Amino acid sequence: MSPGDVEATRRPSEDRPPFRSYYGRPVIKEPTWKVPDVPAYLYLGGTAGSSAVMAAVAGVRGQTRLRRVGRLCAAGGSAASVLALVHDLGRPARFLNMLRVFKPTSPLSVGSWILAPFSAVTTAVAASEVTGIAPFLARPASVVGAVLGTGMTTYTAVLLADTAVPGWHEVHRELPFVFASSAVLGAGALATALTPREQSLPARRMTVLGAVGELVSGSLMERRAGRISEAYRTGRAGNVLRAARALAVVAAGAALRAGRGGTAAWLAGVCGTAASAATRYGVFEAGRTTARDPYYTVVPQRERARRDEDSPDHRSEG
Amino acid sequence: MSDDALNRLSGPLADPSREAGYPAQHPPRVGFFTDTSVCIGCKACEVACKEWNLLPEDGLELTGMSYDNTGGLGASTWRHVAFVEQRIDPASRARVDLGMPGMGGSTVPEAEESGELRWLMSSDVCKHCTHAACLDVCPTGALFRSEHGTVVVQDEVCNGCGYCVPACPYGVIDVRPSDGGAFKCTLCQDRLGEGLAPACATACPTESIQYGPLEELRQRAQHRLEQLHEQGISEARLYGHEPDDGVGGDGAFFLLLDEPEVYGLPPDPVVTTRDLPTMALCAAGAAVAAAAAVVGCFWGGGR
Amino acid sequence: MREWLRWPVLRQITGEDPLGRGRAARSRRTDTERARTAESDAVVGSVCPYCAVGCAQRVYVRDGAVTQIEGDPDSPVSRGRLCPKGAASRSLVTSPSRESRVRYRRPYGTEWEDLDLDTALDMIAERVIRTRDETWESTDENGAALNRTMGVASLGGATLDNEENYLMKKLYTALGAIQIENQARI
Amino acid sequence: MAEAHPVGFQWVMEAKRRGAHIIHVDPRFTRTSALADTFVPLRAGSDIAFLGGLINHVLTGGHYFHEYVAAYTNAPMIVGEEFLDTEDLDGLFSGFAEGHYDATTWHYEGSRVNASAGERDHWDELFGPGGPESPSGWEPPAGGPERAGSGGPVYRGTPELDPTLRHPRCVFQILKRHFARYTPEFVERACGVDRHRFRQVAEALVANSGRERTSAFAYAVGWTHHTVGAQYIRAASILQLLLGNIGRPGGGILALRGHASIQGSTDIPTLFDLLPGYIPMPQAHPHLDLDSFVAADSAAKGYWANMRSYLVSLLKAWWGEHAVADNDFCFDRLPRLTGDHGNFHTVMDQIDGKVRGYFVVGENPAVGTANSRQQRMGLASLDWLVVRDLNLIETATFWKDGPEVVDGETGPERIGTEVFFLPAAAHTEKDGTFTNTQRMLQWHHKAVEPVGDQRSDLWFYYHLGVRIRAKLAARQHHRGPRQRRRDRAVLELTWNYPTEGEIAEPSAAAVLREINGVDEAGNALSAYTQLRSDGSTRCGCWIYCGVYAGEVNRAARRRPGQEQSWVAPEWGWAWPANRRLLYNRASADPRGNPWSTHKAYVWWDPERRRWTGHDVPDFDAATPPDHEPGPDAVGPEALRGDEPFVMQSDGRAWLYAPTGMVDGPLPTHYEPQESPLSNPLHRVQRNPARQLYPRPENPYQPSGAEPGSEVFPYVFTTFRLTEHHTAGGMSRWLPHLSELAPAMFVEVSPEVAEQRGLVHGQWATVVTARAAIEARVLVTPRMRPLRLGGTVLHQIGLPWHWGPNGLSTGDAANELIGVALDPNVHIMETKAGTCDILAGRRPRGRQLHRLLADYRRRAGITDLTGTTRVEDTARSEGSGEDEGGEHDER
Ligand SMILES: Nc1nc2c(c(=O)[nH]1)N[C@H]1C(S)=C(S)[C@@H](COP(=O)(O)OP(=O)(O)OC[C@H]3O[C@@H](n4cnc5c(=O)[nH]c(N)nc54)[C@H](O)[C@@H]3O)O[C@H]1N2
Ligand SMILES: Nc1nc2c(c(=O)[nH]1)N[C@H]1C(S)=C(S)[C@@H](COP(=O)(O)OP(=O)(O)OC[C@H]3O[C@@H](n4cnc5c(=O)[nH]c(N)nc54)[C@H](O)[C@@H]3O)O[C@H]1N2
Ligand code: SF4
Ligand code: SF4
Ligand code: SF4
Ligand code: SF4
Ligand code: SF4
Ligand SMILES: [Mo]
Repeated sequence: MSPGDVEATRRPSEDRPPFRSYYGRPVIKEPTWKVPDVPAYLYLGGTAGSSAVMAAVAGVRGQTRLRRVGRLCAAGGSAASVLALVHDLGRPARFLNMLRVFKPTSPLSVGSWILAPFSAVTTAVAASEVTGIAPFLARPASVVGAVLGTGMTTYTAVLLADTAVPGWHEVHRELPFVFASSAVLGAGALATALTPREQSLPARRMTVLGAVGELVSGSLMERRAGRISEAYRTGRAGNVLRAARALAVVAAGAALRAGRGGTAAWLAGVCGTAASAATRYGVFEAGRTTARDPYYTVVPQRERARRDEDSPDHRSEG
Repeated sequence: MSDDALNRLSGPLADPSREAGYPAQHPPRVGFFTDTSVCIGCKACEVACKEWNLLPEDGLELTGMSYDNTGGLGASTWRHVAFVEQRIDPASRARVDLGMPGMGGSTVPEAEESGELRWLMSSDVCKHCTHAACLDVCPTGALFRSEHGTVVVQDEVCNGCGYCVPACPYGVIDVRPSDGGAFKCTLCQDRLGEGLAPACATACPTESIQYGPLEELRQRAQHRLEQLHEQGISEARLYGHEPDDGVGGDGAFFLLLDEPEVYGLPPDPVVTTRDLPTMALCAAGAAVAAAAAVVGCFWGGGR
Repeated sequence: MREWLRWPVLRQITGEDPLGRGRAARSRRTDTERARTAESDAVVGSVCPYCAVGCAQRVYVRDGAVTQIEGDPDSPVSRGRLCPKGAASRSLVTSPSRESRVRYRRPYGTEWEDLDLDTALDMIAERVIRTRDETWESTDENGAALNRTMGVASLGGATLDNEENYLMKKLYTALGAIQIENQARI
Repeated sequence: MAEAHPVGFQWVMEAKRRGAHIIHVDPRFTRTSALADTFVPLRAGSDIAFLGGLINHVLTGGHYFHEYVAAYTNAPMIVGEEFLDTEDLDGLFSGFAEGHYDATTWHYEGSRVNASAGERDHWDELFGPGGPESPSGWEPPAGGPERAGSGGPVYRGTPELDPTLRHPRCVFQILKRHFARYTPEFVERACGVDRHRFRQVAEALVANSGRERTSAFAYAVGWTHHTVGAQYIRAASILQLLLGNIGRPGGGILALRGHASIQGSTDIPTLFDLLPGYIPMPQAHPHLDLDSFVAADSAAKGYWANMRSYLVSLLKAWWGEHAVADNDFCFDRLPRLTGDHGNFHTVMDQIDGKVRGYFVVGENPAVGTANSRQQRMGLASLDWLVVRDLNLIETATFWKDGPEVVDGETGPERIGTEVFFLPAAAHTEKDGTFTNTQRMLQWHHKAVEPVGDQRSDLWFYYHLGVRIRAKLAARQHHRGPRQRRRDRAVLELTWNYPTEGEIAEPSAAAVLREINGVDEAGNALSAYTQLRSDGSTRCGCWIYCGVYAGEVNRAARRRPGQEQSWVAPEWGWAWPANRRLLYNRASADPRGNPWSTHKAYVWWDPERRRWTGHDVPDFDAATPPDHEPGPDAVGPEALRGDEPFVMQSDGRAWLYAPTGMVDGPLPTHYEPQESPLSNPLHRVQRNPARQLYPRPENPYQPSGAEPGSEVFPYVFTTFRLTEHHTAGGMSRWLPHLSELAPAMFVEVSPEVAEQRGLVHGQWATVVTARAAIEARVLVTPRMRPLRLGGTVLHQIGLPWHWGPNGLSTGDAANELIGVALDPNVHIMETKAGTCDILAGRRPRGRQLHRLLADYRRRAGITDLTGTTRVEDTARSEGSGEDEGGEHDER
């Protein structure tokens, strides 16, 4: 690997312009975040967030079974996502330092300030749900949880996008929609499987809507990603995302039929969950790929710089 | 929002320390001007940094990348000297990157005088960005802006979340697996307090690393650039010195003799938080849409 | 309570660093940390032990140990700079790989053994005396005085101090040893 | 220079910033080349041809500095009729016989010159027959220009001169003829430097020399590690003198010396042939007493004329009140030399069982010395070995894990050496002075106590001396009269240094003060001019006299550079007399005015009637430029007022060395001991006077046109890395250095890689007649093939820092190198050899030996290979009648 157009020679099949680099080494650092911790955290947080919203609405609507599932999923998901996050820390004992400051510029800080009360509230609500203690407090708490849960569905998208990783940053507009859809799909799928058929219609709808959202926003994201989309189409990330799309289609299809049979509900549940998780993991992988390969950093930046040179007093705003 | 507030995320910012809450009479912003045209690749900077900061060894691996066996900046290497071997076409002064022949299985050129050789050496370091993504995204406040305008990690605060790592557009900061914390150049925060110059700059035999108040360094760099251009070294260029670049200008900037990516530097880095408002908006929009969708799914009260 | 007041979030709200990027985020350690050289018991003038450029060094000492070695900016030779070797001098002198005990290997021995310094010195003195006696050359075949032993030789000197070389040369010459050599030959 | 003297290189960068043109001449493109304005790749071992080309350019183009040359050099001296040049004898100077030169025919007309140290070619004249004998016909007499830091060879009588420089036998004309064939075309053929580039260099150099400008040359072991190494430096001196670049600021030939105190260990020599201050060690001779020794060695003129004072003061420093005029100041206690007792000789004597005990004090020959296997064989043949070092270096552990042990060739149970490893104190743990490459003594203060058994070498030698003296004293009544007589040299030695602290560390300051010297009253002397030959002064090293002037340790002065003039006289102390630039009288013209105002350094102030300037004048400050010595004047007083080279016996710099060099009065291009090429200049392939040691463990390879030389087609050179230090004892154990250059490698061009199928990053094996080593391959365009006439020559580069111990390990390059030495200074040729290179790791054990045997067989190597002194007449056309053939010894 030399500084120079080795990348081009190494993958002649790709339609890549020649570019220069330092022995083919990455320009930016690959995230140190571990698999499965972080993809799981992304999935769980989103799912818990959407579940909380669903639970609150169900509570208002008096759909107690759906509410119960939503509350438990929100609590379980948020607790698990906290665990995944803590487990990923280099120094887990210092988890609480997340609340040492409130950094509006840090999605992880904002996220932590959301996640902490969210997991506290959802856990309390779930405890009340299970034990039946203080239900009168559970309802407003559940609404608070829903508000926080709304944030939960997309802050992780900002978390990824707010990095120098081209595969994430370049799609910072679309990624929240992908994650939001994925969260709806995740929560819907779980609830579809776990809620008795008679109360699961909103969940089934969520599954379908989530799946469609994922497919639409996902393809939009790829289209907008320019050169970066290569990372979403090829390699492990490409495979995972293709699988996610297929699973989403299956989940949506199954959800449409789940009104009739338990098997379909379970299928929708499993496939929807898998699709939602796979989407997060695929996005995660695509980002890592673009961090590892200097092509994704150098070429788009070169192109942008060249554009800027053409219009010097007009530096591109994103 | 006022201009000033806008500048909290990107664009020129005259006084990052002030922005970070230091009183107006804080010390001047300091940094590095690394003039790679006089670097002799001795790596004294690497060693001096490790000795001062008591950093561990970073692997005994022969990389084959010319004389660079460090590879890049990392949690245990806060200065890194890059080595690039090139041949220059005498006619066009165009540069032909050679890398290490044999590394890429390239063909062997004829044994002949095909122009002058050039061996670029350059000592890389954390840029102490005016808008430092690492700092912006750090959730614990472990990373902070110092009174000198530099960006420093507080080891006793860092919880190893690793967020700063992919945030840095220069690939500087990293987490050290052995102890889980994130590390990078502190611009010798502890030394600055005593009025000492950073260890790396102190050692550098040829003044390739120049330390000082940033304003002064920028002038010096401009002067040096003009001098080199006068000498016909038209490929000399400054990198990271402009306050209106993607990161609001680097606290540590460079004079390079080739394009930045040849040295492993990004050609046009942008602080990721510049797009934070957009991201926040999109995220809020998406979240609301998702919540609305969920609510909508209950529409009609279907059971 | 005081600790609580140091909570950066509070300081963010009350101070001038609402975004928590600077002053508010500082830890107590950051506020009190000093360069370790500032806490030295002594700063000693020295010279780089590697090469003949002779860069001047400042050796910082704390509690009887070297804590840092840096170039001395006062030197008209080096102006405070050091190369990577000179910069690694602290590691050199504090290296855990440095031997601190006498090692002894008996003839045909397969392992190192311990030996105390005094005994070692004594044994070496005995060997010098014995070898000198056994290999003494008074005159050559023409009767010219030789006054020497060819049984004891010595190598090294360029890493040593002048004073050390002087004592070596003086003692060896008095003992009649002439095969005294150092790196100047290579 | 950027590689091995990086901090010194800051001044080169400073000069460059101010417009200096930097030229780097090296077989390899290095970090220095990267910063140079011009890089000149040349064939390793061909610098005399290159420098000779420059000399020729200067002479034929009339670019020399006429006034300087005529007044300050020996250009006008007329050489005797008997002298014949290599141009006359096809590669030999007159006087060659039996492997050495008899220098009688090189002398000036009407005078006699003889070397001050060691070289005893006139002893018979002085003392009658029976002079020193060389133990082996292969070696030149001992001694040589190690003393050149101070006095030159001795010179007597008044030679004829021709100030017009036109006499056909004047040095200037000889020089012209000698270098006439060093044309750009020849340079191209010998060095592989194309004539265009050569002209560029020549023109740049000439343009930057003369009255107003000066050029400096810096060199180190790229020039000295050759079988004609000393003559490389001579060639540079000739060039610099012709251009008027010596003794002037910004000029000179700067020897970038090696270790922290390599200069000090030459001044106060732990060297066999010298006493402190470059006084020669006496040779064995039946009638040698102090007077005859001084008569033979001191000069009539210049500062060497006072050698008796220096020597007597030294003897007084050593034997104190026991040294009196009646016993010749104990002169007869000095052991006597009988030839070359240099390290290589000693090691071969070890192998042959002649040396029993060995102290290795801060050196690592098992890695750092050519033919390191031979060094280890020597170690393994000793009765006892003392190693003092910081780490357990290869020299201390050879019996346990040396390559021969690992390969199963021998084992600990077969090595009888008793080994004492004594941990040494580091520089921070002791007081003392290093003398740097600028002859400057700098004191380092003890900062901390050493740990455990770690002790300074000062402690060790002091206490060893105390112990030996005590034992001998206690045994006196058991010892015979002759033993008692010889013991007196030890027992009466002044050995009473004050000690301090728990470990009784001797005072280094007291030792330095003894080196400086004291007068009768015991007060520190302030200048060597105070030394007396009557025994009233004591001085351990005359050139260091003054370092303790006024009872002040001047080496410890650290007045900040910023607070002084640019010469910075108050930082440390430089010998002699704190003079920072030697021969600085030459910075002024014969009348004492600076050659140029902006190059003014020292000059004659006619008002104050004194020499003055930025530095301590290299001249008696009150001697006016027009001073004419009286007919009976001796010593410094015998120098004329316009003779700046005050240590030389004629006050002039020598373009031509009528004596002092054992391999010729002028540098001539010879091929290295092992070279793929035939000498393009002469029939004589290699330096005929080079020192060789053909032994089973030290075979030589065929060269040039000899059959078998094609088996080793590549030229290799060895080099240093900025990241490591020498044999690695101070770098391979340190993580922060080891990681920067973590493994032994070999630099090859893409062409060599292709020829031999070497893969970047993978292993290669380098083979010579002595050994095969493995290294990782670094394919780099920085190694470039050279075109010499019709042939393309490939060179490979080997760093030599590695060995098997420490954090970063690898094979030692010195395994490959045979022992072939420069005859003047006995320095090994490490910079130019031939080898083969193969892809893959080297075989081990018996297979390795098979590989080497195979190579030796293919190359037809015998005991005699490479030992020819003068090539067969048959090989050259013409000049068949000369003496060459009959001098071919084997
Ligand atoms: N970093 C570092 N610095 C050191 C040392 C060290 O080990 N490491 N060692 C110290 C010591 S002991 C010494 S003696 C000095 C030595 O200092 P240098 O002499 O500078 O060191 P080398 O690298 O051995 O050789 C210098 C150059 O000579 C080139 N060369 C080889 N053959 C020839 C030739 O025939 N002609 C010419 N013109 N050049 C040739 C080599 O390619 C190499 O680049 O360095 C001292 N400084
Ligand atoms: N092929 C090849 N071989 C070469 C050369 C080359 O260019 N090419 N260069 C040659 C040259 S110029 C040289 S100088 C030699 C150098 O070769 P060596 O002198 O053998 O190598 P060093 O590693 O410097 O060994 C010095 C040792 O002294 C120890 N030491 C340091 N300080 C002290 C002290 O205060 N006291 C004691 N007792 N020990 C101490 C160090 O730990 C180290 O082990 O190598 C020569 N060998
Ligand atoms: S270069 Fe990277 S690590 Fe350094 S301040 Fe900028 S963003 Fe932070
Ligand atoms: S790893 Fe440490 S420094 Fe980096 S963002 Fe996390 S807490 Fe901050
Ligand atoms: S400023 Fe200090 S911490 Fe930063 S690279 Fe230099 S020596 Fe290392
Ligand atoms: S210390 Fe200076 S010259 Fe040496 S590598 Fe670092 S920047 Fe370059
Ligand atoms: S710092 Fe480097 S250049 Fe200076 S004396 Fe030490 S080894 Fe030599
Ligand atoms: Mo050396």
